[in-house]
Amino acid sequence: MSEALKTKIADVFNEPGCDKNQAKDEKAKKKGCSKPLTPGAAAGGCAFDGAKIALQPITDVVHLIHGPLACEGNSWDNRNAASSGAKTYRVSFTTDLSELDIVMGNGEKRLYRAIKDAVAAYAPPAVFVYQTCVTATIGDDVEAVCRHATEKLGIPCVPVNAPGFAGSKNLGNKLAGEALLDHVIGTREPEFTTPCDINIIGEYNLSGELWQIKPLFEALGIRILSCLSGDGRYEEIATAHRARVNLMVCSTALINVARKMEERWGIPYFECSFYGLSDMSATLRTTARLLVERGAPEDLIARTEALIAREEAHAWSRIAPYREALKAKRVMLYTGGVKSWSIVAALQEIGMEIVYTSVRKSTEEDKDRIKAIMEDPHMVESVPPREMYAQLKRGDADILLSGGKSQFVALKAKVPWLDINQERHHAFGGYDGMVTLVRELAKSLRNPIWQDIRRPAPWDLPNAGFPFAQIEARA
Amino acid sequence: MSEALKTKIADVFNEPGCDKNQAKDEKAKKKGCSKPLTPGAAAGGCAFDGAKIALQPITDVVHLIHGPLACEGNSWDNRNAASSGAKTYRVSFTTDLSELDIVMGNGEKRLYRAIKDAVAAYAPPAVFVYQTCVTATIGDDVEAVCRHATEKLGIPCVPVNAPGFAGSKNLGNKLAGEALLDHVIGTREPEFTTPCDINIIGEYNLSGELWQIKPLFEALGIRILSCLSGDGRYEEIATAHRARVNLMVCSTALINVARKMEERWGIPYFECSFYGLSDMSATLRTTARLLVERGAPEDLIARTEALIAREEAHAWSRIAPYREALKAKRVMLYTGGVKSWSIVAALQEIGMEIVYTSVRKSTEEDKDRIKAIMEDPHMVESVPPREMYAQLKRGDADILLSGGKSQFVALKAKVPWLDINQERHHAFGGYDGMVTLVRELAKSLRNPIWQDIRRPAPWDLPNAGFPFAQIEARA
Amino acid sequence: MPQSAEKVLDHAPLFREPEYREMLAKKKALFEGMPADDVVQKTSDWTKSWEYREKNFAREALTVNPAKACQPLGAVFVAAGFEKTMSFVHGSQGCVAYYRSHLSRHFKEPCSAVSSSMTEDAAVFGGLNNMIDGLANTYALYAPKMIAVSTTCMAEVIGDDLQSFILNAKAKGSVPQDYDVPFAHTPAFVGSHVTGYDNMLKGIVEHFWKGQERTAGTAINIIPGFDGFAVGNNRELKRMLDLMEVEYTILSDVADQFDTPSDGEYRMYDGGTTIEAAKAALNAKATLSMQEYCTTKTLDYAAGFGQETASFHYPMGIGGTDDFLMKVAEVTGKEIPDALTKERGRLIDAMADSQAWLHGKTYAIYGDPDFVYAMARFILETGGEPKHCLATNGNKAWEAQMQALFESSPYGASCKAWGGKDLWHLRSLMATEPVDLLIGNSYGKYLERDLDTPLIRLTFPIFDRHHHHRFPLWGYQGGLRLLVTLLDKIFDKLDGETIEAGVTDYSYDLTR
Amino acid sequence: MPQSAEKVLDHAPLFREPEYREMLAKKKALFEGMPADDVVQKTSDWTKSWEYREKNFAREALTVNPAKACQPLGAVFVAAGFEKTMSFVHGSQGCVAYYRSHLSRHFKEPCSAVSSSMTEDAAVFGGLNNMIDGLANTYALYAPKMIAVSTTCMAEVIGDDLQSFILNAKAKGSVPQDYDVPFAHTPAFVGSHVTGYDNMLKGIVEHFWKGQERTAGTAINIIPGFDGFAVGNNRELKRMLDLMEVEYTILSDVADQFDTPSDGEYRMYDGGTTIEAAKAALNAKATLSMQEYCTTKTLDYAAGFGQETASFHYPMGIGGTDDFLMKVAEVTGKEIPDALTKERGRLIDAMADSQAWLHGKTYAIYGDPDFVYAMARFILETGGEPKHCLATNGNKAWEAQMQALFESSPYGASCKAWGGKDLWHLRSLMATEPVDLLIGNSYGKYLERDLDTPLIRLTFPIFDRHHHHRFPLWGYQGGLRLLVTLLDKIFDKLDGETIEAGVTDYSYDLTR
Repeated sequence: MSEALKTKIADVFNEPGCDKNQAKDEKAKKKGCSKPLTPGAAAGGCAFDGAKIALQPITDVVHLIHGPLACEGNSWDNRNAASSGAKTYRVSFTTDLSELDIVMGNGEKRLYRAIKDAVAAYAPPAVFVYQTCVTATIGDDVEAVCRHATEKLGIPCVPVNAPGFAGSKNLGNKLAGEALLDHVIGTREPEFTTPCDINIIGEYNLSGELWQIKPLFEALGIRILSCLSGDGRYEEIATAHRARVNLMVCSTALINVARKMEERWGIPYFECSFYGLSDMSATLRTTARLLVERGAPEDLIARTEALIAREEAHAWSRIAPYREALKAKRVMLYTGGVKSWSIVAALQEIGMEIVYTSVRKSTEEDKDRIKAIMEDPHMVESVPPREMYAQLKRGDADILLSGGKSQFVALKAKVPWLDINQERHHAFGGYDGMVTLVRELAKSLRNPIWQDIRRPAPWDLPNAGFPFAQIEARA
Repeated sequence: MSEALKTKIADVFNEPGCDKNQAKDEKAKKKGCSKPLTPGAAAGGCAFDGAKIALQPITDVVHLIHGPLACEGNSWDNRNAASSGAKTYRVSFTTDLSELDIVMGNGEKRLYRAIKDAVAAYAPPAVFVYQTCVTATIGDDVEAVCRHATEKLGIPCVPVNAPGFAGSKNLGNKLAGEALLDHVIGTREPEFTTPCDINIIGEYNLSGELWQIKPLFEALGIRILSCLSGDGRYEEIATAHRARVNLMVCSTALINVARKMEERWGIPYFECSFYGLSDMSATLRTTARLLVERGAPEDLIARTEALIAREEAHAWSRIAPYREALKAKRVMLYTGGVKSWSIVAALQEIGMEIVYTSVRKSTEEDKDRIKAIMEDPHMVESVPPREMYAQLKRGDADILLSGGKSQFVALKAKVPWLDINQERHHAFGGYDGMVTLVRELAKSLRNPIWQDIRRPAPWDLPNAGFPFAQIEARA
Repeated sequence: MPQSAEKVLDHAPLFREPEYREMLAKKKALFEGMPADDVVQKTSDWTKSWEYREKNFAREALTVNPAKACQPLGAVFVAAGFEKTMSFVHGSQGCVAYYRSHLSRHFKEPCSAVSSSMTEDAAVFGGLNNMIDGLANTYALYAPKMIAVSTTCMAEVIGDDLQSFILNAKAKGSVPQDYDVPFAHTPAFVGSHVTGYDNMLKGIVEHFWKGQERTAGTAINIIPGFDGFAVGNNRELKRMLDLMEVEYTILSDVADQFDTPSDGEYRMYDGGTTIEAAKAALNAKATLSMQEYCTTKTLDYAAGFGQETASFHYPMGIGGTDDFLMKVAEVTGKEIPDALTKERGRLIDAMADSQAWLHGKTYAIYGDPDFVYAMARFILETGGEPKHCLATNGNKAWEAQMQALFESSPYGASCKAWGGKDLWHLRSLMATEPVDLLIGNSYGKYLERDLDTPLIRLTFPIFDRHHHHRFPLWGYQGGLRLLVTLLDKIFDKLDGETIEAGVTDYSYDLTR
Repeated sequence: MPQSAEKVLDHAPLFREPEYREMLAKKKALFEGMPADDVVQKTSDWTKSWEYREKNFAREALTVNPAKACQPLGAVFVAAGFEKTMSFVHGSQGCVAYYRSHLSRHFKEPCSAVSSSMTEDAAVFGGLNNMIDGLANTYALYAPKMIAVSTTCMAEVIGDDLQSFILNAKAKGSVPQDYDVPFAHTPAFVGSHVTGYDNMLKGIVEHFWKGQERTAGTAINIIPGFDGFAVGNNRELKRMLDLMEVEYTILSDVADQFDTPSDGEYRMYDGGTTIEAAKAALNAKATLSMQEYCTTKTLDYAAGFGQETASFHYPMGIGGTDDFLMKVAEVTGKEIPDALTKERGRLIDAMADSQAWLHGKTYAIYGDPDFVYAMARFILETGGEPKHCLATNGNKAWEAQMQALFESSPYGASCKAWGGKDLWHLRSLMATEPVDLLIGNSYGKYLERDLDTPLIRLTFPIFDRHHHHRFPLWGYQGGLRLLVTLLDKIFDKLDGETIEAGVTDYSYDLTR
């Protein structure tokens, strides 16, 4: 691992914006943010995966993975981040390093040629180059190659130095943010600015969720100057330093970006969520307040309140028909953890009970939020499938909300399940999204397959309804 | 059977235009045209079927079947006759007579109400009402009901009196022609006439074959005033009596129409075919000659020759690549018989050998034509499937051309097959159609499935390539 | 050799070439009788209105686009399921041509059946001579082991008596005295092909059972009913029964008759229930029918001999298959083996995996009464709503059964069964109360076109797709196929809606 | 309760509502960096030109849209086919997450595999401690009967020696001394998932066979190879072998592992080749591989013990199945039963029925080398032309085999095999030399969109359709399914092209 990367990781671990980090002593800080991995236990994605998750939604650049085919061959285009324009981000680019390249030390040369090929064929506004385990281990200097290529080809080449073994997915998110801070943000001026320009950080437009909330801001005259990185464009993100306020969504992923933007360009940020009516409304309120504080017209606040009143009423009227079905239903929430508090609040709003919520990747602040909103806050860390199966099997919950990996545990345990992670096919953002979430919850809970799945085959029933024994006895 | 119908049938059987008929003595004439049916042997369709085949291609009228559901329920929309406009002909209308209707003698009343319903819902230019076995047997007078309905509803209602038991499909064709003669043709004047107006009789536009030849006539300034009945419209056919020449296609079906039109309106007719290059050219030539004889501009003949020269050359150039593959290939031709001579000529043109051709429904004139064009004319009447199977099995032919019913005999006998009857999915009319036919023949002959179909399972080969016997002997 | 010298087009694309388009447009424009496009459009729109629907449902003398066939078709079908049996339909010859082509187009197999070719004379004097000659010719020409006689409506109207005719024919030596000639009256103006199936089957068992003494045994009889998927379904049925180690006779098994191999042997007949088995079937412990409406009379007849009887509605899906297997287990005392329990679990697992995609989808379903019942039941199991359920040959009793089914599920609340209605009624239903998907047969494609509702072909007749009937719909394995068929159509539709580059393809996802 | 209070749209239609369309269009129009629509169109057109094709094929350092995965994926797959076996991938933890989600999304089943979670430190000092701790944890947490160890590329680059590491770990008590821990080095920068399958399988049999004495018996071993349709295929394979009354062991049978029922029991492991069977497999008369490229080393190893060996290219269709069954018969001396002969005849019959619709159709096919070979062979059997055959993990030897296949048929004349090329190459091929149909996996949907060529999903991975893998493609029964899949797509396309009322529906026929 290069010295530069080590420094960068140390820097990220030292992130003062991260409350989790603040609580640690020096030694612990040095050890890093992510929990130590347990060899031999099933684990999640790597830093490379995290970096790609954070950056791949930038739609118009070439995302070039420098490494053996594996990293990209197994995983390309595996998330439904929507684009309103360019589709370049859905194309998979890799240097597909062979043994020969590795033995001969040809990696850097090959990378440069690959960048050249990609630029020639696609003429993208930029190329993002991702480091991987192998190329990091053999010492390929992607930063140097990118510098060289930028110079030679006249197109910005952005090194994303987050090889898998560097750490967790979460670390990868942050290292991706560093790449934007070091190479993209602030490299370009917007054509004009307004006193109502904002950035949204940590929103990936999965299933189009950004688009669900964008009209709300537009209705208030608030311009989303850039979004990191949902439906993003390179040149847009390059101007992000001129926003008046940063909205920090899903805090742990890119907190370093928000904090450093405050440090460098004085942009205040606040953590927020688009999930659930109250949180959505709070987000709009805070945005308006901060913008007004920074010089936006005073009436923005009143207009915001009017919008909130209207949207909340409209949403509640649509939620009403489902309330009875969802009331007091027990939800087990097992997500990456990043949205836990927000989803918890949303579910409680419609009268559901939270059995527990996972806080695997939550910050202390997240946990405090959960404590504040739940009467009897059950928070769990990682739950092995077998244990989760046992909980569901004995009827601890009426429904599981989780990512795709736990789906099958729920199904085998015969409990309804709703996808709340990146593979979901519904957009749950904003007021409309909450209505969708409620509808999907009601659908999942009521699906008749759960009856079938719960009752054993009729011939396995205690009173199977036909007298095997007698028949056999007679025979 | 009503007296009117008996008279009509006798009249049709007495058809002087039918050469087959002319050769018979009085007694035989009375017995009728179609061969006597053999009870207990598989046979073809009935008179009702024949009537529907002839008239259903009239696209804009309601075709209403008066009878129990059976006649229509089993058969609606079973031919691919194409329409460039109205789709009413593809909708199935029936009085769906129940036992109660029959016992109570409610048939006529029900029919009238059905006509009324159909007129109200569809506002068609006319309603064609088909008699069936049951309603004929119980004595429903469709002619009277149609008269009444025409009067009351102000829309022409045309009785088609061809109940199934009246006789063969061929008889049904002719009775359908009679319905047109009695109720449709001559009831309306065209907006204008030209010296180059023609009718085409006996062409049903299956798979759009009429459309293949229509441009040829149009290129010569010849107007198809009406076609009986492909892509037909009621009002169009009503004006047919103003054409200068009638082209009689597939002669036996509607010969009575052509002859009676000559008798009533002095329109000359000639028998022709659109299949094969020579026959198509001959058709164009004769049409031009007859039109000129009746007052069309003289240059029509020269223009026709020029068109023929151009089209034949173009067709031959496209046929050339397939000639080698088709040369001396032996064809067994088993069609309804109506197109036999024409197809025979076409196949011989491209160098194929005719094993035999069926003349089940051919006229004596047809047979003479075949004799004239085939060196060694093999003509067969009906061939039972078992016999055909035996012929094919012993390799008498390289390919069978027939209707769908013989398809499976060929397939089980492992011989290529090409659909030449009403269910075909390719249009074989005119010059373009001949190219298509050649291509389809070549495709069928060369399809590799015939190799698979001909060779037994490898383990059933005489020398199966592995020593079962030895292995067993050793064991 | 080149594939083609120049581009040769099939007729579908051919007439879309510019020169043809112009010609066709001209005909439309010039021809006086044809209304202008906007009038056509207006009329078409009107036929999709509530106003039209009411008018349409007021029809009583006119049937438009019926979804049923006639009794003799069912008789020919059921007879084809007996060993080397030729169907002989007494009446005019045209009808038989329809039955043959109908079955042949669906199964892509030759289909044999003959008629007595009655003509005018027979209509007046009765068809006895046709019967005498016909049986003799059939016997001589096709060498069947049995001839099953049914009737077309003409023979019924003139009142021919099959029993005495056949006796007469035997007396005249048409066929040997002890030769099997079962018969059934199958007038087309009563019921439909399912009634004909019942009548002919009853005729056959009556022929073998009448006057015999029953010695109750342990085997069971199973009657599949009229079924376009018989090839796949009957084989799946046999597989399940074999797994259960049940002794059984399938009464009328057409699976092999309608799926003969290309192996150099011409089979006019293949497979089917043997005559010995049909005779021995009298001694069965019970007779189970897979389709209630195909077997009312036959089951009554069997019950008259003391057999237990039970009937199902074309058992599909989880509940349908459960009920059937439970009944087989109950009647035979056999256990349901683990292999089937595991298949059941796998089907449930697959349905649960995919439930989010099926939940809340709405359907129109038409076909024979038992099929529609089964299909609706399966849809309810997936969380879908079978809104419009239609059977042209369904009656009031069927409507009541359907209503009970709807009431058994919260998803049935907005569903309704329509007995005796035709596909033109269905068009109005779908136009005024649209659904997501249509389930029926090939005739449904016009509804698909007119109402932009994807068609799923799952019942007889299927003329425009090949070989579907070779896979089962019954049993848990069949359920998996049903499930995948529905899902494929849903995904195809979704992909189709999201494929437009730069317009809708933000949802053109790799994972669904 | 109502289904919904008002219309709630899924996200696919949602963003096509007017307010959203405007918003999305505005972003496109206003955003400076985005070129105008006509420029985008022009660029898109250019990428479909011959000029671009040449440029594209000149690429050498850049891979775009690869159609292959890496060795450890194959290793995880093959290990899943052994009884209660946990895959342990030595290296960084992220890779394993990919394998799990890849397999899980395709099979719609949970998939277990763990890693040794190597980090920076391990990269410097070697991963021995990770192996020691990892094996201990795996053994304790998941109670497997066997742990199959493979490697990610990082472990390979730093040169960790699995054999000594495992010995070390056993010495440290991570797992019992006699516990089965087979292993294989599976560097991702060599070969692809099919290579990994081979390496891991060889590792497993070597673990059991090495140093053992072989006593030649009569049973045979069959290796299925990496196969997304394994659930259906392996079961069909077993059905055929059972019909032949052959004694056999399937080496790595994932059918049950990737198709567990929902029956109330949580199965981390289900089915698979037992350890006893794996050991006894040494004594087999022969080992047959269904996929040559998945088993090169394993077959060599088996041959070294004196076993007969033979390999096939994913046998499908008539010829492919014939060859396989003949070889089984030859090796075992068993007769091929009539049941299979009849199935063969039925497949041929069905193909002949439908030949006119398939004849002359052109295809692009991509996937693993053996699959592409088999698919092309089947297409040739139908009279179609497999014009572009592409395998990102195909090599020169494969290209030569494909060429020989093409030369065996007049329909192969214009066909070409492309080894080592990616899906972006295929895009150029299809843009410049269009075909009627594309056969591949879910990733092909972008080619379907860009080139308007219908996609048929017949190989791993399939993420956007459900449960297809539960039906077989192998054997004559699988051939029937293949046939129907092709035909359905052809008919769907034709119906789609002729459905427009009044414009193209003159060819919207009831019978096809």
